[in-house]
This record gives sequence, structure tokens and C-alpha cells, in this order.
Amino acid sequence: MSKVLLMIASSPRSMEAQRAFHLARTLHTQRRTVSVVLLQDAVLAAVGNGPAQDPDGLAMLVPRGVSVYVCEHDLTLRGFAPDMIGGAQSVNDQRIVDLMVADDTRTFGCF
Amino acid sequence: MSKVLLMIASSPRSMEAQRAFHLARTLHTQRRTVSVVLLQDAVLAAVGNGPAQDPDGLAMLVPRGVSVYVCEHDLTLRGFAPDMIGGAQSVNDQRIVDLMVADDTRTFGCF
Amino acid sequence: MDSFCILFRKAPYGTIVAAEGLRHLIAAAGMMAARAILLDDGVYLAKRGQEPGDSGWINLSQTLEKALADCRADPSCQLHVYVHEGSLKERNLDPAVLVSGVELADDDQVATVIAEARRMLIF
Amino acid sequence: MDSFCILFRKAPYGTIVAAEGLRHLIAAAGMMAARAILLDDGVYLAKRGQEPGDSGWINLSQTLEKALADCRADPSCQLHVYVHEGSLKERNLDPAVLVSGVELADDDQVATVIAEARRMLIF
Amino acid sequence: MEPEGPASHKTLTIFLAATPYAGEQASTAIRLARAAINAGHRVSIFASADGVYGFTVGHRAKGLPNAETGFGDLIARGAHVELCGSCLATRGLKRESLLPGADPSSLEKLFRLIRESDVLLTLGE
Amino acid sequence: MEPEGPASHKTLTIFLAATPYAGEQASTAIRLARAAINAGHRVSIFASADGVYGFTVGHRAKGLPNAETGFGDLIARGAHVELCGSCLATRGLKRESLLPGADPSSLEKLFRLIRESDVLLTLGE
Repeated sequence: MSKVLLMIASSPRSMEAQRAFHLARTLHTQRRTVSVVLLQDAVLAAVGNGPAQDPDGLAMLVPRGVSVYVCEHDLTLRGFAPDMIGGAQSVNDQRIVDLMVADDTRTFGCF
Repeated sequence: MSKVLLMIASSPRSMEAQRAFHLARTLHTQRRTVSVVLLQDAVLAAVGNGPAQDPDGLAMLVPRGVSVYVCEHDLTLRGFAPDMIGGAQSVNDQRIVDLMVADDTRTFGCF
Repeated sequence: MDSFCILFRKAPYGTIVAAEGLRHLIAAAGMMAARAILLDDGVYLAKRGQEPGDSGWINLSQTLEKALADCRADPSCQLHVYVHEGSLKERNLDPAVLVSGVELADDDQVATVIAEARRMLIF
Repeated sequence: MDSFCILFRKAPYGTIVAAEGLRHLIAAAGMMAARAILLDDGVYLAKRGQEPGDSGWINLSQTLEKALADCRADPSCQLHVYVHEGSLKERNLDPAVLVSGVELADDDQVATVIAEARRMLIF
Repeated sequence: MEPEGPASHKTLTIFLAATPYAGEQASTAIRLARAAINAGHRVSIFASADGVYGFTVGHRAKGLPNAETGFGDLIARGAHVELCGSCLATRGLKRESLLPGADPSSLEKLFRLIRESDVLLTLGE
Repeated sequence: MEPEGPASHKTLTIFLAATPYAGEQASTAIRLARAAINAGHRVSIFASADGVYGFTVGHRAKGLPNAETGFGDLIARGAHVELCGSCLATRGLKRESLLPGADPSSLEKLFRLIRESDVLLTLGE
């Protein structure tokens, strides 16, 4: 079974991002290997959102073993330092492309 | 104190529409006379959404005395009949303009 | 298994997005095995009885229904349109109000259709 | 009491909307009593430390801060920027991360500023 | 409070920031403007950001409302239209590609319009 | 399963449906396309709906990234660009207003591009 990479660009509280988070959980429940890349406004999901703030969102994915990558460019643009994220990895554009085109990976997005 | 008319055009579950519903409640709590006009995708708030589905949304405004007007054109375009709405009134464009320009009314929108 | 998929997430008419998705779905169905998933506000695309009148819009749910009927009449055509049950329920929409030819799918089925897609366009 | 108000609801950069609101706010402040409300994702506009680098974007929070400072130095200028406390709290944002010159406002104050506005632009 | 004119002579200003084919915003602007004009009100439309795309010529829309026709009709009925000049420049839109009657304007003129209007409505994305 | 090429020769297709100045989508498309080209991958961009506005000429953007410059640079680096033809017609965009190298195309060509690509990414509103 191939890996699934979900690219998310929408604001964390938008229906679009919430749907992508939900899909990531369902795919994970189906025992698929799921990774998530956060781009544009979606990077805001990786700052300041503890599980208490967002019980259905990103914060529940990391502890379940979903890899979360955050676009460094879009984080710093918005005034957040790459080291502010718990459980997620900040990545540059080159690394995002590497993730997208990796063998055995199906990339879907942007949500 | 003048009346407040909120024009809402966004999808009922969007942050934008939810904010407008919340604002309508707060203005109502401040003892202001509040009315709401639903346009475009926001008309979907007036169909099929009982309080159980949407405890913070439109369904709680009508019982509190907030007048809710729904754009008839946008309802029928989407396949809903004007008589499907409980507690809200379907209105044509002319009536919407009358509401917007009514004396002593401050019109804000579109959310 | 390796099909092309289009995701519909937004209500018709309010934004162009659903109409654009439909235009692409119909074109795709003529060229490859195509699947569509209607979820969140995207489920409203399949609501029957839309009445564009003289607005200039085409009737999107009728166009979807016709595409499905045309495809059933053509043995070489492979088109499936799945409507997400959870999104219908949240919106208090009865499946009976949907145009004919669409299929219901739960969370699990939606995730499977997506994961099985080789490529997906998102609207 | 009768002021002009601009509502900021979206995060900066992801959409042009916050930048457009800011452009209009600065122009308005030169011509009339102007108030702005940052709420929902709009609160991120005031986050200090934005780094556009060579992206081509101007630094929006710095631009906001400068507009507020310029206005304080000009006795004829009337500009207030309110940041919604509830939206900050939901996003786990400490008011200390905001640029200087903005004022905090609760639900009640936000509603009052809006109701007192004679006209409002929404971004 | 500013004095309120008689109900039949209000001024409605629409601030339009959505593209003509983003969805329903252009149609909403056109429908409400038409209804307001029919009721004897004055209507101004100020197009800003991506809203300026709506006032170019040569549209051939199929299956969705033709914005050029709608806006042209409004101008013919007396709607006043101004376009954000810097927004046109950003997008490379030149005067010769614009609908007659839709003229480049400025923020200063926008706020003059706003001050003179009884109702201000934003139609954005 | 289709055969996967070596990691250094994948094809990325970006389906771009947002206007050049709607926000960050055009910049994201440009940044990811540039990174992909730098890594030796092939890149195609298919602009659809309001996305076609990004491939006109004469932009003078201030304070936000100039999309024309970014897309022109990508084309110079070998990115393949196609524009939805009916979307151009809807919006009244003529060939002479388009960026050289960005050519009108069709749905049939889009699906050919999609079939030939390893990764398909949508950037919309």
C-alpha cells in the first residue's frame, strides 16, 4: 500500500483544512502511512494550537504517528520561528518537493 | 439607538458566517434591534439546520427575536423552495434593498 | 484501482468552484475512469430542483445527473459520483433530495476512494 | 461616535485581503476618524516579527505599527486598532506578541465599535 | 447623526473586491444595484483588488452570468462606477481594455464616495 | 501501478485556479515549481478559471510578489505552461495580452498532461 501525502494550504479553522485533518485521521485508521505538509495559512495550525484549543485538528495527528511538515518560508513570513512547533518539522521548498515526488507516495492537495 | 442589519453571504459553516451569527447574538444581548439578510451560499443556513445541527448558528437567532430574511433568488437557484424555512422570511431583491436603506438602520456586510 | 478523482467541497453557485469541478469531471469521464466525491458543502451540488431561471447559470445538478445517465448508456464510460453521508447528515439533507445516479459513501469509503486515486483535482 | 470602521477577518499573506484592508485603513486614517477591528484569523495581521525577506511582500505588521505611530504623532489623526481577545485566546496567542499601539477588545466592545460605525468595509 | 434623506433618495455604494467569475458576487452586486436603481436610489460601485477584472471588455461567458453585460447595463442605467487605479496597474490592465464608463480612480475618491453614501456594502471573496 | 521513474526525473503538474494577486497561491506555485526544476524534475502549470489572469503582461505589483516576473522566470527555466482556452474567452483575454510561452489549451490537453504527470497539485482559492 502506497504512502499518502496530504498538502494543506487553508487556514486551520477553515472547513477545507478541517476536512484534510479528518481525512488524515481516517487514512491513518486504515493503517496507511500518512504525512501532512502545511503551506500558506495552514502553517498557523502548527503554532500555538494545543489539543485543548483544537481537539479535532493537527494536534491529535502528531501523537498518532502522522508526520507533519511545515513550510519554513510561510512560517517566518508570518512572524513565527521554525522552533515554535511541537512534534512537527519545518522544511524548505526543496524538501517539500522531495516529499511530493517520493517513490510510492501519492500526493494529494492542496486542501 | 439605530437598528442594525447584518448582510451575510458566506457558507453557514464558514468562519465568516459564524462570526456574523455570533455578532448578531452579541448585538441582540446589547438590546439592539438586529436583523439578518442571508444571500448567496448563506441562504443554506435557512434550510435543514435545526438547533441540534447548529447550536451556535442561525437557528438560535430566530427564537430570540432576530428577524431573518432569506434571498429568494439564491434559495431557488440552489433547489430550495421559499416555504422550506422555519421562522425566516424569504424576500426578493427589491425588499432587500428596502431593508438596507431603511431609515435609522445601519447596514453592515457582506460577511 | 488506479483512477482519477475529483473532490467537490464547496456549494454550487456561491463560488465558481463546483461548476468548474463539474466541467472537469465531464471531460475526464470521456477520457479515463473517473470518480468524484462530494463532501462538506460540495454535497449541495447534487441537490435536485435547482432553478437558475434567467440568471445565466446552467443548472448544475441537472448537468451532473445527465452526465451520469449518459455514462450509464455508454459501456466504455466509467464514472462514479460519491456523496459523503456524514456531510449530508450534518446538513440535515435527505439522500432522497439528490439527483439520481449518485452513490452514498461513508468516511471510510471516501478515504479509500482518495487513497486509491492515482491523481486528484480538488475543487 | 460616528466613525468609519474596517473589519479584518483573514490571516495576512495567505490571501491579499489583510493587505488590502491595511492599505484602506491607512488611507482612511488620513481623511477621517477610523477604527479597525482584527478578529478571527485577522488577529495574525498584528503578529510582530513577520519576515517577508525577498518574497516581494511588504511587512504587514510593521506597516500597521508604523501607521499607528505616525498617527500618534499627528494630533489631527484619529486611528484605533482593536484586536479581539477571544480570537487571540482561541489561537493561543499572547497579546505580548502583537505590535505596539493596538488595543484589546472583548466581544462586547467589538460589537459596540461595529454598531457605532456609520459605515464599515469588510476584509 | 447625519441627516437622513427621504427613503426614495438614498445612496448605495458597493465595494466589489471579487473577480467577475469567482462566483456569485458580481451577480449579487448587479442584482442589488439594479433593484436599488429601480427604487430610485443612487448607486455607486467601486471595484478594488481582483474586482477590477470585472470591468474589462470582450467577455464570452457560457453557463454562468456574463459580468460585462451586467455591469454595462448598470452603467447605462446610471450607476456610477470607479476602479482602483493602483489595482489596475498591479494587474497590467490598461485603459483601452476597460468598459466605457468605468474609470480609474483613487483611494481618496473612494473615501469621498463612502462619506457621501448612506449604505456601504462590501462584496469580496 | 505505473512504472515509477528515478527520483530525479519526476513530472509535477500544478493546476492553478487562483488569480495572481488573490494571495499566496501564485507564489506557492512559483516557489514549488522552481524547487522542482532545480532538483531536475519536469514542471507543467495548467492555469484554469481565474488562474489564467496570472499569465497576462504589464503587471506593476508593489508590496506583493509580481506574478508576471515569477511566471516569466519559470517559463525561461523550462516550465511548460498551458492556459484553459475557454477560461480566457470567458474573461475576454486575447492572445496578444498573454505572456510569451503561455499558450491557450483545452481540457483534452489538460488530461493528457495529468496522465503524464507523477504528481498533480491543485492551487485554488
